[in-house]
Amino acid sequence: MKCGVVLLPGSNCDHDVYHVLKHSLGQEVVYLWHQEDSLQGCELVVVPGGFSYGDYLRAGALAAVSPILGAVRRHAEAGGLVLGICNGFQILLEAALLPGAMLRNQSLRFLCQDVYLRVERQDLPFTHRYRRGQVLRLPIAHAEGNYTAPAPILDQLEAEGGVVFRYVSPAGELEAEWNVNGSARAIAGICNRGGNVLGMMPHPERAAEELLGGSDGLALFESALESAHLALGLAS
Amino acid sequence: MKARVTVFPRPEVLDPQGKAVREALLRLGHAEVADLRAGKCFDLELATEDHELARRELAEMCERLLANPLVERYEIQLG
Amino acid sequence: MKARVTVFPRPEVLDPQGKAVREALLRLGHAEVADLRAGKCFDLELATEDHELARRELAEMCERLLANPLVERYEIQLG
Amino acid sequence: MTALAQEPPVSREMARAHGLSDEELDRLQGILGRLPNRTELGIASALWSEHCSYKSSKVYLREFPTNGRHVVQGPGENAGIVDIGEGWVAAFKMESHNHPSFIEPYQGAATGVGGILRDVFTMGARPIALLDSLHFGELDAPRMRYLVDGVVRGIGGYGNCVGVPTVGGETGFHRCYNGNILVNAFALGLARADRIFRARASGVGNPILYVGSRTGRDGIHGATMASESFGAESEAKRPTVQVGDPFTEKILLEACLEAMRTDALVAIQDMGAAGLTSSGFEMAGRGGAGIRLELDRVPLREPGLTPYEIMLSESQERMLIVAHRGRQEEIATIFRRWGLEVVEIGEVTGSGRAELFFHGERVADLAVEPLTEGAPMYRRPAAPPADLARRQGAPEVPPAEDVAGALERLLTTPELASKEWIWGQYDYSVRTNTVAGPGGDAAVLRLKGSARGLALSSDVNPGYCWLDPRTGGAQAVAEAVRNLAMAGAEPLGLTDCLNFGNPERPEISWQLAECIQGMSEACRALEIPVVSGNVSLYNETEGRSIHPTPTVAAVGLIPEVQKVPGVGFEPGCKVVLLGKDRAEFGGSAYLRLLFDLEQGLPPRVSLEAELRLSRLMRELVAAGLLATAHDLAEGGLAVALAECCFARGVGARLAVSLSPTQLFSESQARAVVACRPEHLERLLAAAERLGVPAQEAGETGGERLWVAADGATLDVDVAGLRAKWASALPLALGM
Ligand SMILES: Nc1ncnc2c1ncn2[C@@H]1O[C@H](COP(=O)(O)OP(=O)(O)O)[C@@H](O)[C@H]1O
Ligand SMILES: [Mg+2]
Repeated sequence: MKCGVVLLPGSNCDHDVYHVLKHSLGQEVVYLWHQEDSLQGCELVVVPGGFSYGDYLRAGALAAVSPILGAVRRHAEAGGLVLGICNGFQILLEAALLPGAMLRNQSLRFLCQDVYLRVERQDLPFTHRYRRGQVLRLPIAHAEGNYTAPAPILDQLEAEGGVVFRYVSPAGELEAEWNVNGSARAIAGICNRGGNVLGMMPHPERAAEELLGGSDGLALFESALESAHLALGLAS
Repeated sequence: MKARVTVFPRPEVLDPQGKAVREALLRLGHAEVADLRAGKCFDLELATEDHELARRELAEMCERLLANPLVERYEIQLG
Repeated sequence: MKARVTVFPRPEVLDPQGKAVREALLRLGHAEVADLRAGKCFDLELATEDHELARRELAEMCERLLANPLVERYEIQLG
Repeated sequence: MTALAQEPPVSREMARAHGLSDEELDRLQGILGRLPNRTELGIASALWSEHCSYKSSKVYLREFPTNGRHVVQGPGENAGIVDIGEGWVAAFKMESHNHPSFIEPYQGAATGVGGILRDVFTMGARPIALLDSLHFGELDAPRMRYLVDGVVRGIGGYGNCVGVPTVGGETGFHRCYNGNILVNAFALGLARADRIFRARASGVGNPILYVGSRTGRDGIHGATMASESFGAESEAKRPTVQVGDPFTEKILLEACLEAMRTDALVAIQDMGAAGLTSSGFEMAGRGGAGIRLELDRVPLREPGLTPYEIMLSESQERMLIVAHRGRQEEIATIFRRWGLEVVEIGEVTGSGRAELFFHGERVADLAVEPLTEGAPMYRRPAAPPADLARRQGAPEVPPAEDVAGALERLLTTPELASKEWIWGQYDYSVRTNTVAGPGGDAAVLRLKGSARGLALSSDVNPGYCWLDPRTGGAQAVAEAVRNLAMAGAEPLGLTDCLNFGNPERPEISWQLAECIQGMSEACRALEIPVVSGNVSLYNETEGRSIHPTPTVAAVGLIPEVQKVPGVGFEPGCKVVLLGKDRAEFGGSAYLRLLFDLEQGLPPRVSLEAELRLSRLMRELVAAGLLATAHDLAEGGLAVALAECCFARGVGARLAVSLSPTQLFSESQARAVVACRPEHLERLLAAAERLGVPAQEAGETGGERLWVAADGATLDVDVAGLRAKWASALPLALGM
């Protein structure tokens, strides 16, 4: 399947996503240059992590107004799969493809560590290979991952089942201590109403091989690929 | 024309940075700091002398880019 | 008493943020932005009504914490 | 008025203010056949500064072994290069940013990382790893907590943004750094063996391109400025500290690597210290060519910079490129696509001279070779310090009456506490190669598309070096190699950063000479050549010098990265102690941190024993026999065992035939290993065959670390002690 990795000035997890899709999962992968306005027919688009535009202004703000995001928006509106990881998540928020905003981590420090995530929905294109309630161990590496939104928006998000991952203890419990960046309602990842756009702060691409300390993230990509295949099968 | 835009977190939004700065000031002995919010500002040089136009353009810049209306408020000063 | 402190990179110091923001504004069609510098600001509530004292205290806060005098300049507004 | 006419005339006072001695000015005048103008004086003083010319250290640096079967590029280029096989090479180097970091910790440390990354990617190598070696003063010293916080934020701020993982480093605290902290940054990159670039200008008529950030007044030599009188209006022109922009660096990195994939590029050099001056002259000097630059074409951040300022500015994120004539547009297109400025500012000539023009006026004309290769070189008087005998006198070692208490006190000093507060702010997993990040012995990186991996370790024990620089120098190399061995890695090469005081003082020159001697001996014996390095002298405040600190960063190759053991105990394993203890306490953490005593001879370094241990470790790792491997360093056996327990929260029950105090002895060439019981015999047999003393000591498991020594037993709760160890540093920092 054809996958695209968006390349913005300052993206730095682009190679990592490319590696997983191409070498671990054997897919066709292309880079999508920020100044282009087309996705070249990609079915899965990943907006990778990094410091697009140096994180200036607000993380993701400047990337959100780049030409490629226009193409990503059209793809998302047409029901195409879009995955934003870390800075990619911040960009999707700034582009209003997902609701909410990011604040700096409560500690005001960059955090690089493993976190535990509870899968809140397994009926999505990105999560159907997980079990609901399953606890995943994935790495985070960010300074601005403290998710927030006005309470009515959060309520609506919850009501619509938009919360996909939450920070929890290794046993799967909601505990403040494990919500390392202070996110509202321990939110680590959310999707849009259609479930085809997912944004998350942790890095599934960094947890796709046992050699690197864990492979809980691999199934997320596998889910997405399988869903895209299914969708393709249905369409044709 | 010169213009200044200031952007602050909305009052109902948590301002961890402001809080941390205030605490640091208290530690340094500045007990008189009752409250502190941390924001951003931009000094612009605009190629126009038309105040009304400038104000309109700046408001648009703020809505679209300089501020995130969900969590931030902005203020525009001209001149 | 209310006070506002604004902190900008010194004119001779690189301001990559200002540069990036200006370029994005140009891309969005705001060709009138001839120059832009990005800075920080702080809105404070001080438990004093003595202007002179406030000014002195604020200057010290800036020198010690709010600004880095080596690369930044600050401005204090009272009231 | 012309640029030249505006310059004040050159005098001896002005030369001295530039750091040039009277003899050096005479030498410069001899080379020129006339008095230099101020721009030329500025250029020469930068080229002949200690930083660029290595004038006080060159005579000693020649001692280093720089050849070996893996060496592709030794010292002299932007970075050293070793062959890692399968068509790939690794380029690496370490550099100091001590002084700037003390003035402005965030920007100082950040630009240190930026500079070392540029050194690596100018060789055509994509940076894949950073290490940082940090030495701070006592936390209660003025500004020290601020410095620690700023430096750590600066390193993270830059490395995280560029997307190069900081996979390891070291952090020490000692009062000798109260007025002069050390920030040494190391970077390593990978390149195809047939795609290496060098900084050698060649091809008369080839255009010289300037790319990257604009030139501002940052970091223009402070000494020079002191020679001018400042009016109120020149206030704004004061030299500023360098400000880094990692975002531009990241783009520059990508654009450079892309440009290097064309054949349009002849040479490339970053503008580091002394900016355009050093990059221009070094490129011309190495290539045996000349250059002609039109300085008015250099893109400026603010108007009004003089040729002098343009040549000496240290603005960051800039590169100089020599292109093949006629193909410069190809290169320019790539840089512009990445949003970077490219300007042709001159060309390569055959004159052997650097000819600089400003709006058509010739503002400097200097022969390249006499100023670079022919820089002054000094063998400064060297003599051991007067109090050496007292320093080295055998110390009184107070016995450890309360072993558990002593261990806890050691583990909660900043020196031996967990450094997670530091490395947890660094992105160590980006690029998805990090098999073992910070927190263990060597950092381990896998090589994508290969079964192999790289091991990296940076080490030095300044206390040992202060007591006996020769032994200390050897120990730094030995410890780095030992750390590689824990990952089963074969040493490929090392880089160093020699941080010392003022070499004009005989005892400092002596320290430098002795350290280099010791390092060289160790490099030869352990078969690890020096391929790059950096010297930082004059690290002293108010006449008080830092301890000699020759930081070493070693790189090794792991045949099968899958087999690397961790430092943490797993339950149900047999623990074996390798090496022999000799009750050595000179310079030990035990004496220094618990009794404030820095005295005695540091532990003996037996290079043969180190070599045997390394061989054994490589064999054991390759055979897949080990579950755990951790070498012994500061704090000796007790601290090493505690760290093995902390990593996974698994205890051990052991018995050793050592006095309780000896649990803290720092004899070298030792390690703790653990294996499944069924592998024990093979492990012991291999140790015996390779001549490494090995002692089975007990078993892993449980929640306590229990060690029966002669006459006393250490018995601690792993989780409880771990919690104290883990929180000690942030607690001490108040963060
Ligand atoms: N400044 C730092 N940056 C990154 N990692 C660090 C830093 N300081 C210490 N570490 C990590 O902490 C661990 C312990 O460091 P150290 O005690 O120096 O190890 P060793 O004694 O094995 O050389 C190592 O993994 C090292 O990489
Ligand atoms: Mg070690």
